[in-house]
Amino acid sequence: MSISTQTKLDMLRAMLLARQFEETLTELCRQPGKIHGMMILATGQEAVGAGVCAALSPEDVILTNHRSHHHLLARGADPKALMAEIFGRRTGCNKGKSGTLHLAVPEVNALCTTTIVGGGFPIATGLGFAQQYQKQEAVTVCFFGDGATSEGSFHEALNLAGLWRLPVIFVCENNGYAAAQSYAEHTPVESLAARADAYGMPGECVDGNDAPSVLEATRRARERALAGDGPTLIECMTYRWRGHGETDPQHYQPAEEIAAWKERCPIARLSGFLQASGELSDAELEDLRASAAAIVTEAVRFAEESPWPEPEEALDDVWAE
Amino acid sequence: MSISTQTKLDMLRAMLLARQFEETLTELCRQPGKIHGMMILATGQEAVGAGVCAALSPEDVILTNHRSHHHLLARGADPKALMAEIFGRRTGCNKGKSGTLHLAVPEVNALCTTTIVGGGFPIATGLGFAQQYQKQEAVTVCFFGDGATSEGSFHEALNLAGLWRLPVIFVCENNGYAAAQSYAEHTPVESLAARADAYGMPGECVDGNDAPSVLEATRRARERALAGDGPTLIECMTYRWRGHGETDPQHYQPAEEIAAWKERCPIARLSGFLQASGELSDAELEDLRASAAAIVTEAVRFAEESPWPEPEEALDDVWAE
Amino acid sequence: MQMLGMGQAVNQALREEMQRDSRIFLAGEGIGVGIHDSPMMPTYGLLEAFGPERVKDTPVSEAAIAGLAVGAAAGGLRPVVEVMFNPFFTLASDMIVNHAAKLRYLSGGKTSFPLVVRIKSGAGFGAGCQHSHNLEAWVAHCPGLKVVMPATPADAKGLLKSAIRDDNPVVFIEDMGLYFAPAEVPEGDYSIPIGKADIKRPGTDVTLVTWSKMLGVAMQAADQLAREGVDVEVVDLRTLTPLDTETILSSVRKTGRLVVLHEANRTGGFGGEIAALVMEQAFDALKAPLRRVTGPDIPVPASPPLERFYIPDAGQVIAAIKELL
Amino acid sequence: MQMLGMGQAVNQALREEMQRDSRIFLAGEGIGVGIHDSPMMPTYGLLEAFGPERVKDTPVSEAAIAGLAVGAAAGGLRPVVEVMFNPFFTLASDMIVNHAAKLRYLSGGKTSFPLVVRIKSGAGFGAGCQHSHNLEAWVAHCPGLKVVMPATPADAKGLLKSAIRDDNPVVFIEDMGLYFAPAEVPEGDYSIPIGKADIKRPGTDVTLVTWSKMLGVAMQAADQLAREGVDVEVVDLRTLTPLDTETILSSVRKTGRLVVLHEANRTGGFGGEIAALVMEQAFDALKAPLRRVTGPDIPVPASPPLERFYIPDAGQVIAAIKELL
Ligand SMILES: Cc1ncc(C[n+]2csc(CCOP(=O)(O)OP(=O)(O)O)c2C)c(N)n1
Ligand SMILES: Cc1ncc(C[n+]2csc(CCOP(=O)(O)OP(=O)(O)O)c2C)c(N)n1
Ligand SMILES: [Mg+2]
Ligand SMILES: [Mg+2]
Repeated sequence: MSISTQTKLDMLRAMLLARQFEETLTELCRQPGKIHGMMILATGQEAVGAGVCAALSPEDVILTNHRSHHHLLARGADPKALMAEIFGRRTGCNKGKSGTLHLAVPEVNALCTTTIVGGGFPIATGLGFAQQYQKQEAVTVCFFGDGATSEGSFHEALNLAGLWRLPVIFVCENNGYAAAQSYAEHTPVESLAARADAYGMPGECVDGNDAPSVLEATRRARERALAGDGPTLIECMTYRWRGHGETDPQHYQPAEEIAAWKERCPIARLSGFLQASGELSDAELEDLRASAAAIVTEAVRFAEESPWPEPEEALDDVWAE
Repeated sequence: MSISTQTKLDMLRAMLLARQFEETLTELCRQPGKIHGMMILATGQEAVGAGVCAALSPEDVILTNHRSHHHLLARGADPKALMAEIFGRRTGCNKGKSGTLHLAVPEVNALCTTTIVGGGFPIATGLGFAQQYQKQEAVTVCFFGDGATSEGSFHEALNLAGLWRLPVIFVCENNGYAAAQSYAEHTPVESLAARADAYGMPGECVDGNDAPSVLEATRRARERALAGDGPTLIECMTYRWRGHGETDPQHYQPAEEIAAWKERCPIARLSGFLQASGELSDAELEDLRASAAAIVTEAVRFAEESPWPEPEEALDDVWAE
Repeated sequence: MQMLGMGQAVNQALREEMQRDSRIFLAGEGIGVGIHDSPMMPTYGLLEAFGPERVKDTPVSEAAIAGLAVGAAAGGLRPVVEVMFNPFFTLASDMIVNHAAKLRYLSGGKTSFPLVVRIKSGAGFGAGCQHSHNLEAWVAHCPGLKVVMPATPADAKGLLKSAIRDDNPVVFIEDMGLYFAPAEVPEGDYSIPIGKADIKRPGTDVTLVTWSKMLGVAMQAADQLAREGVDVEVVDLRTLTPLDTETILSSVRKTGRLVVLHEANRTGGFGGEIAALVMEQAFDALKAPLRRVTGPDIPVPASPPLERFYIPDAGQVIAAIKELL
Repeated sequence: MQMLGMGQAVNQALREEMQRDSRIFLAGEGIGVGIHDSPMMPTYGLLEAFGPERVKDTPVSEAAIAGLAVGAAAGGLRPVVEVMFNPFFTLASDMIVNHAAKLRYLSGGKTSFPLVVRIKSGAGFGAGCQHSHNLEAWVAHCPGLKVVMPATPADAKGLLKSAIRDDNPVVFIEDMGLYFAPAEVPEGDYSIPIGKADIKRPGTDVTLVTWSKMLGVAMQAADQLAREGVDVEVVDLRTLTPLDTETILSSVRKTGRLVVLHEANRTGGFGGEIAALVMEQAFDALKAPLRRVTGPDIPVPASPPLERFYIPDAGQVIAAIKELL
């Protein structure tokens, strides 16, 4: 399977946007009173969202978690609506009910998002089951972290997905940490992908900072799913540049470790590759950066100028009519 | 490791007692009004309880489930107190609070029993942790069925036990069914023992109808645990001769399948072996049978003659003082 | 009219609804091939009727079953899943409480989760407290979930239809004791609205609020008291949330006296909610203290005399009512 | 006297108890190495003080953590485990409700499970309903569990010591909002009995029953009303089960009026239990209807104005009390 220049540029664009979006959030968190609640960023992990989403078609469903911005932006969610939600404004994609942690964007088939670690697994099997039941030409992607694989729901859901051959792609974003706990402190085996064996599904480990590798693994898994061959577990090896959240001083992450991974920046990697191959000029790269910056500036402006919800609006949206 | 004649005879004795105990319960269930509630028997699976318990020392702890009679009898629980509990009498080992489903016999280090399928896994890690923490020369055995491995608790607990190298032996009694569901209908991989890989612990599959094999596997696991090398998963392949419970008509179990497994009766196997090797005479076997029968008769008599608890005794035993 | 146990009534509702709407599927442990061979059971014969695509036997995985429902509902289906016994609700509770109930709200109303979780409940079958633990009060404390607890087969059929047609997650709790007590059930399609209590016996002297299997105990007590000249109004809630406050309040405004009867443990039971409602909104009408008749604050024991002690009976209800007169 | 936030008070209790009894160990997610660098957090510095044998950081596995406590307690230890946020209690609930609470009863009293489950709870930190969901009413509905919910750092220290020394499973719920409000805490060893409410402000006109963080709201309302000549008695439950019925009842017998204040959702909240208790046992003393001031029946929303709307405030309490006078 070859990857078109267009697709590579799309991935780069998605990564630049996510990076810009989240670095701006880092800045905003330093300004007192701007952002309320937790702020959990995926800076450095952008290739996972970009690579996976580049392999999907619009009918496919994604299910993400507390660290979702890069997934949702790569999937095409409106940055203004996301930013406004993060700011808690009425114009946010979830009217302020969700905040940054459970951003749901059904418009791009991110039907729901859960910040219960491991909560996505069983729901993904349900979404995949609905696709299988309705004979849809579509798959479900479930994004999760390495820490989430310690939850019982991982096991129950992967067992069921393997048993029923559901069209689900389980995408593990192994960033080396579950909050302050390093991988080796929470899991006694070297590879999470190898756990796929226990569920009769293929497991694949890819360089999660290389968007093309992520894309290709996802394409393979998607074809398998559409052919009726069931789920796949993809482990994307990546790294969390920032703390678990923006208030985390990251004491437990060795400085050299962070530095080494920054050397492997997924954006520099793809842009460097595209420049080397002549698919991207310096000027074009600058344009892409500028356009990402403009989009984020506009999103922040939109969010800041948006009204707060009225207090009583808290009462809405519990019940469907 | 060799197995002494004495140990083999002990295993045979335990199996004969369990068989007699449970066949008597089958009979009693046919007599209206004798037994209340569910009746779940392990007829045909006796080698698992006998083989495992023969490898343990008194300090070791066992944790069993809804199908517990053969484990508890092999462990040395008083048949009278068990029978009285099954009859719901005040003299039962749990004063009628438990009934047949959650028989707890702390006297033989069966500290608690759960009929929540999968409930034993996390508790076993806790028991193993207590042994490790207190530097005891003892292990914890967790008995469970093939169906229980579909619970999330299996995964969480085995991950933790593997991570902390807890002295726990996870003994899967794979009898081919989880209630009415056959193994292949609930698990998409051929071997449960292979799932041990996912937790960094050894997994071993043994003939669960051969008590000596079960004993030897348990001994190996126990030594590993005591040496600080952590948990082991042992899968004992066996078969449930009767329905899930005594009211189950077993429609889903092919008659030939049942017949084939009855050919592989664990008791006939061990007694035949002992007779062939000259370790057991016909007369001695008859004695063993007769003594098992006498014990069970006495247990039934004891239970039937025991008083019911007074209704208000229901209020006791909730709280420790 | 046909005489059906509640299991059969549930079965009929499932059958008719599945015929009507192909988006409905069932999932649970042993709901297709089961260990029971009885036509009194709620999913009896449905596998044969609708095939393994729509009647899904699952592994022993309560969280996966509940999550299957959540995801499938988001994906356009209308799942009806079963929790085998009420205590196992704990294992499914993250999916039901943190997901089914909240994800719509979290989306700002953009998604909905039309699913039904059927729970088999109730004491009385000798299996002890890991199989018998009435937890309806938990579910009723979760905004985003509706809680239905029918007391008669006819109500069960009509309420289950409404639950299946509802666009919200509905927890539908069936007391297994009712499976084996046939009563009249209308043939064919009808539905009973969620959120409407039913006065099963009008009366003037005291309001007896109850639900599920305890309705039978309530009616027995009321019949007995009628012979003694006491006229009890029996209000069968049928739905705990949304609660039909109007029916409760107008009954108490009429009788001035309230007894609440439930099988669940006393402390923290839903009886407290009824008490609070009445004390808030019908205080002036009250002529006497409240009495609650409930399971005691103990786990459900297994032995027959102990378990009988646990389950409230008509004698206790009669005594409680007499204290108020 | 030392001024400590509730997290620090909890920390001090843990430290002193761990020094006293080597059977005590801690387990939970991020309780050792954490993402917070603040001495205001309850387990700050304990890993350094007691080492990784006794302060166990666990994988993200709530059922395993709770089960670890159950098994370790049966095996002779005295575990204190943490549930990071109250909604995650669902994931641990089978172990706590079906096992910790019931296994002693099921054994006929032969075993005991001396363990503490600390749960961090409360709305107000902008994380939304999957992190904020007050579920104390669930736990209080489970015989075999004690439920402690301190409102002040001093109470937290003394109550946690009692919880750790108790031979029963105790669920100890800490509202995180209280971590950052220092108050006086006695130095050294003292304990406060479980099952005893505390009158935080004596008064004659109305009884205001509350617990945990809402005590602050209650005191604020009482102070304001005092200036208007209304004398409020504030009863801080401290323990939900076993409930100190005597203190509640004698207060209501004195004042004749009852307001219950809790942050949890209204329907099915523990306020109902207080209402039922009073209506059963102090009916004749009542001069006015009940008022409940609670979180509304919605999930906790994330956006600041919406979340503020969720959390009960003194204005609502004052309005409720005025309705009764
Ligand atoms: C059920 C549950 N337990 C604990 C948490 C708290 N928590 C939030 S994120 C997180 C770590 C998750 O690690 P991982 O899955 O690797 O994802 P990452 O944060 O690294 O992206 C934890 C423990 C939670 N949100 N839900
Ligand atoms: C959590 C839970 N879910 C479901 C059940 C009902 N149940 C009891 S035994 C059983 C089958 C268990 O199968 P397996 O683990 O293979 O044990 P076996 O009965 O074959 O010994 C089921 C589903 C239960 N007791 N607990
Ligand atoms: Mg991670
Ligand atoms: Mg089995």
